[in-house]
Amino acid sequence: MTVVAGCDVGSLTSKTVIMRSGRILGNAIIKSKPNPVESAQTVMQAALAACGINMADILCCIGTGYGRNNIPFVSDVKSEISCHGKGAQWLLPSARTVIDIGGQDCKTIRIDNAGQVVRFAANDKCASGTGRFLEVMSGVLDISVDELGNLSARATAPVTLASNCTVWAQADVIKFVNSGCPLADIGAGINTAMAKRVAILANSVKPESDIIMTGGVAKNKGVVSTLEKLLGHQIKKSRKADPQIAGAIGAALFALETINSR
Amino acid sequence: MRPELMQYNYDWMMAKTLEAAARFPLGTPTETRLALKYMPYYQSIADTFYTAGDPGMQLLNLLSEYYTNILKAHESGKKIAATTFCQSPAIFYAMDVVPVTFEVLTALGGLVWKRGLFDYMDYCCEIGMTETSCSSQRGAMGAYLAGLGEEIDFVVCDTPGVCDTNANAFSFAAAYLDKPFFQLNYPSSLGDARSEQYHLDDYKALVSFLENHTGQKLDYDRLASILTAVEEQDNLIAELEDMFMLEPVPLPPIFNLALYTGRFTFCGHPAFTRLLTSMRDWAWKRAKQGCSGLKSGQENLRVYMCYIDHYTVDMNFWNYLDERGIANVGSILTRNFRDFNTYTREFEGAGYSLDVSSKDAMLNSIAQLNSRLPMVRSIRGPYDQPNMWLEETLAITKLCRARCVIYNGTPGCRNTWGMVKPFAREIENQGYPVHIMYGDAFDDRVESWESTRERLDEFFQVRGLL
Amino acid sequence: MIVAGCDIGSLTAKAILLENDEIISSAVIRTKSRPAASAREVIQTALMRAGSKLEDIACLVGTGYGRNQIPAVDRVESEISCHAKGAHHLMPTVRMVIDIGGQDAKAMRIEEGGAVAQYRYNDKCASGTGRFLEIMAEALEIPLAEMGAIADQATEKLVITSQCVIFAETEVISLVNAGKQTADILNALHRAMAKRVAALARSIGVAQDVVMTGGVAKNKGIYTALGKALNLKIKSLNGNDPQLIGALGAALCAREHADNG
Amino acid sequence: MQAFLNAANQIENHAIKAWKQRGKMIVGYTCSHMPPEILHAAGILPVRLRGIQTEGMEIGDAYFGPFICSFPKCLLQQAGMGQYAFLDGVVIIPGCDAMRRLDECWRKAGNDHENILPGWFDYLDVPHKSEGHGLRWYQRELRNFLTRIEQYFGVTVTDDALHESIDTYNRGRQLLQSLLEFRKLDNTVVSGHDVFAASVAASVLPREEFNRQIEKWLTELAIKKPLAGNTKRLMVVGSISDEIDLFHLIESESQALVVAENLCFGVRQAGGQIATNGDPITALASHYLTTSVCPRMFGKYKERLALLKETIARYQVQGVILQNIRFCDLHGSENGLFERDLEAIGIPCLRIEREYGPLTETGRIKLRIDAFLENID
Repeated sequence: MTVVAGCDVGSLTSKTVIMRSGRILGNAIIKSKPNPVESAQTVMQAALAACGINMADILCCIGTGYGRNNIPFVSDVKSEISCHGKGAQWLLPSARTVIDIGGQDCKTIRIDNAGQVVRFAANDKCASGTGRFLEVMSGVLDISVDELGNLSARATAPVTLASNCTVWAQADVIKFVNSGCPLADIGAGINTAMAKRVAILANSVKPESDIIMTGGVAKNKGVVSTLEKLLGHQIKKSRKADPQIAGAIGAALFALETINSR
Repeated sequence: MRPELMQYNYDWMMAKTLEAAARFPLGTPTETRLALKYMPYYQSIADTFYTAGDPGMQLLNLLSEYYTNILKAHESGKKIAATTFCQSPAIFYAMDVVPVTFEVLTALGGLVWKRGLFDYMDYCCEIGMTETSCSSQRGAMGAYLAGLGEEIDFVVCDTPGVCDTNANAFSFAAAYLDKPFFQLNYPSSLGDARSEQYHLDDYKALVSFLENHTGQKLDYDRLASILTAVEEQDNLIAELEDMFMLEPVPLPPIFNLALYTGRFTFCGHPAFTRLLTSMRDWAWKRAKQGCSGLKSGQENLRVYMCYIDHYTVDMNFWNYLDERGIANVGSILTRNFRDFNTYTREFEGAGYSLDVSSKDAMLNSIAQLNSRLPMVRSIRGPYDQPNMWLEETLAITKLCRARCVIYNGTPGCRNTWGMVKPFAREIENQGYPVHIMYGDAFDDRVESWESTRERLDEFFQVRGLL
Repeated sequence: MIVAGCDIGSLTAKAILLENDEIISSAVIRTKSRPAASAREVIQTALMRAGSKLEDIACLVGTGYGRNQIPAVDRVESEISCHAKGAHHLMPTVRMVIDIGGQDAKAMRIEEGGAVAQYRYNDKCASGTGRFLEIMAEALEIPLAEMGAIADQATEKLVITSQCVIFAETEVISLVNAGKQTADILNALHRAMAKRVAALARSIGVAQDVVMTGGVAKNKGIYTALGKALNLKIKSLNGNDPQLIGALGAALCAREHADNG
Repeated sequence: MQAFLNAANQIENHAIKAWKQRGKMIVGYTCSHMPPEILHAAGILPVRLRGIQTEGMEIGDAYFGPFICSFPKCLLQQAGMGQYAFLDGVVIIPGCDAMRRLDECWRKAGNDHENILPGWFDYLDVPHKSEGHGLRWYQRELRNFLTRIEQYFGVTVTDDALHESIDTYNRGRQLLQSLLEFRKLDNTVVSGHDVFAASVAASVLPREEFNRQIEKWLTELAIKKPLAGNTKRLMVVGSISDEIDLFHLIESESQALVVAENLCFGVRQAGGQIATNGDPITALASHYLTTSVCPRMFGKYKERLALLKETIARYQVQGVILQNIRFCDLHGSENGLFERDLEAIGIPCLRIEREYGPLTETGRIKLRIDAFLENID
């Protein structure tokens, strides 16, 4: 039995997936610690515990994410973009476009039927359009990011935000809150602003169906539904696993390939 | 861009909207009032036009005629030129070419359509333009790049002075659509013999470009008659601009829009003469009664907009000025540097004159006219040089007795954003409070109108202006 | 006669009660998502400490982001005017006030009489705000209040350049990943922020005496870094809480207003 | 090579110090449309202005607005920090709006900060057109420019002197060209980082020294073993860059090799020979105005695309990195067109928008480059 692992040390969360013969054996997600080495070890231990095995059982582990070069126990590293492409294709074999909204940036990736990246775009702009944008905003409204996602549905007149800069958008949100504007309209405004920025990025790679969204924001109904409108494509979900771990899954799949090629 | 938007023809929709708007008040007052109920969002905008009386109506007619011309251009065998606001359309009318002035159309889109032309703006970024590119072009231009307007036959723009980002939008459009491109280029200097010669040489190049792509020679009799019309329009504009010096200013804020839109869409065309005449008569009536052009009739403050004066969707900036009783004595866009204008006399070599006595005289006239259009005239060179931005701003501020100066632009205006901080400092040193607006005149997603308004109120209050 | 000033900022809400020029009580609380609630609570706290009731307040002036939502507010004033007024009241020799608030940084030049001669806000995306420090504190997992103290122990000189708060955060994270010391990172953050704010002040011409207002002024790290950047001594508001200056200014407006009936 | 690294890594390099010690004049300039030969012929050291090693932007941001590219801001920042105290003069060229406003911003900063303004502050008005009257204008500009130099620095510049300078610069262009030949090899002996360092050095070193150094280096390269590693051949184009660290970042972990670039600094100075007979100004004018590959020459996209395709073929480029500094719309938007037209003929492209200056975004940029490389086959 070949047991492989993928370890994705992101700026906000770290994930590990352990796979055996193409199936997920177990996984773990933790909030990243200031020190990536620590994050990697903790999340790996958690995943090992979850499947009741130990490090020795892992034949190969591939690392990815911002901290990928600080992970002690990996045999190789891959970029998040390749890993997300690979992982998304495993989650949804019909996927040809992946929209991944991470904590610090946002990527749209077009892949072929093998999960190989054909083309990608990532936002280098100001951080609006990233997961952090939603976190900061929901912080102002003091609700959870998930609640934020549900607001759009209840909105009657969504507000327009200065969506090009997180700090200014935040100032706007506070202003709207202070002017007694309904929470739902503000929330919808935030989700729409977010979706519009993601749409520009997505359209720049000429998205093809099926589209799958990975990363935490995929859980935000408001953003997803607006994004579907803007792209004119339905955004498919995968029930196979939490889309947040797509990067780690991809890394694990690369680990498997490494072994097979040995 | 939202897929469903790809189903609608942009210029057709604009033409029909404006046509309807122009017909609207032809009904009885009651009918109009009742009908307005059914378009709540547009009430304030429509109102701004209708309350401007006949000039407002003339403006609506002019705009709808403009779009109709674009729609009819090809079927009537005319070519369409995509062009910029600092390119006098007179030459196009002389060559029987229909100009599509992206910037003016973007500004209009913001007034006529709820949420403006943001989808087209974003479309430009989706096909490769930078997000930081000039929003004033990206708006309407996006529609044409997406194939939602009449096909563009060639592209004519100005460089530099008009911001690089503006010129760059046109060269992008030309390359993207694979259409012929011409840039009317200017040196950093103005008023000296060498620069004037360059204007003429380059303008001759423009004429032969147009002759090549329209397949017809420039008809100088026709040019003469158009320049004669421009002569008349210049006189009317001069009259109106002198009225900016009256206290109170008899012109309502929307007249600035009329001056700017008219000049850049219909210079030398009868429609603009009609509009100007109507504006002049309307304003004189007000002037004679010594009352202000503002709704309230009460003028509390006079401001000079040292750059542009329109602000994104809904006309909310003009309405804001109106509510606060603030007279806007014009902007860089509304200034016409004809030699006989009062403020033009303030500086050597700043103005142009018209001479239709010979072909060369005509060519030179229109070349010099074009080189005195907004931005390409006064921000072509270092702002503190003779004839440039600082001199122009101070001269007009003094003449019109404005009490403060406001900068309003777009992040795309590299040219002014590169110097506005030291520029503002020097104006402050001359004793005029300056407020720099950080928003985007075409896109309130850069700074929301709410924040913009708050900053303006704060400025007027803290600096003791209101 | 008691008058009150209430300053509802983006991060904190403050209230001050004045009885003929004497500050009889004050309060600072963390803002709630509803400014009206914040206002009610902070004013109540201040009243309680003074042992008086809402009815005793002859005039209440509000300022800050939430100024229009303060219940029973008699009038509102811009933050600029209030900070200037408050600072000038405590120190008539003040000619420049630098206020670093939650959302923005402002520099004001003050005339002898206390009127605002000129003022300027930080540029878009410039990372010189209280919120900036908050996000950095979160990223480094240290309490906001200890930032200054920790930064003092810096040994290595690091550079942080990003103007975007969120990208600066990425920079900080990568510095952490590179094994840099928290103290050194904080020190770099403070210097970066101080430099930007100093540039803001210079843009309208620095004039002494200079004071700092707003919550961030309590951060010793910024306070000293800014002094260095401007290369002058930033005067301390002789013992008064810089965070309360906005509210104080509002209260002073309230008194004037009450006096003029 | 060491001399090049030294010159590329600091503003006031060893040669500049030495030059100053000999009490000779130095003039800085801001754009590749400026013929350094003219200054050279006047016995002045022409130095291309750079913004490397900035540690903040407070001076740059005090004069430039927030929506301005960080390159001119860094130049002003360094000037304000006294890094350009060695300049006796500076020439501002309206390359783009951001760069032309360095004129006002630097002069105004000169009122606020002591002795940061060189004694001679000049403006060379380069037109956006290279045809007929455009070229005539530029020729006149150069003649007037020469006169102003002669007046201010009290020198006379003969045509012979100009011809000599052109000859010296031709030599350098030739040598750079032979350096590029090494890049064409299947398993090349020279890294993009080193070539770029050399071409940056070419714009700040006295030409004679540059020629000596590169001759020496070329002989070393002739016997050098090929670089290790199975690497992908990349080209870098777009906004101005003189940051050799950027090349280091791209080539680190020896997965990629930059075999070509088209950047304002860089090998644009290679090749092209200028006539050393006839009227020197006319010859210089046609070379420096017409051989431009910068989008500031509006309406010449097709020429630039053709050049790009040619280079890609000649150097067997496998992927193109299209980078632009944020707010540099001229390059940024043209990159969008390049991407469309290159991907259409099967050449992978990577667009990056970045800040100029200290490479703080290393993480973000590296992520994109890694992914790009992983997917070039």
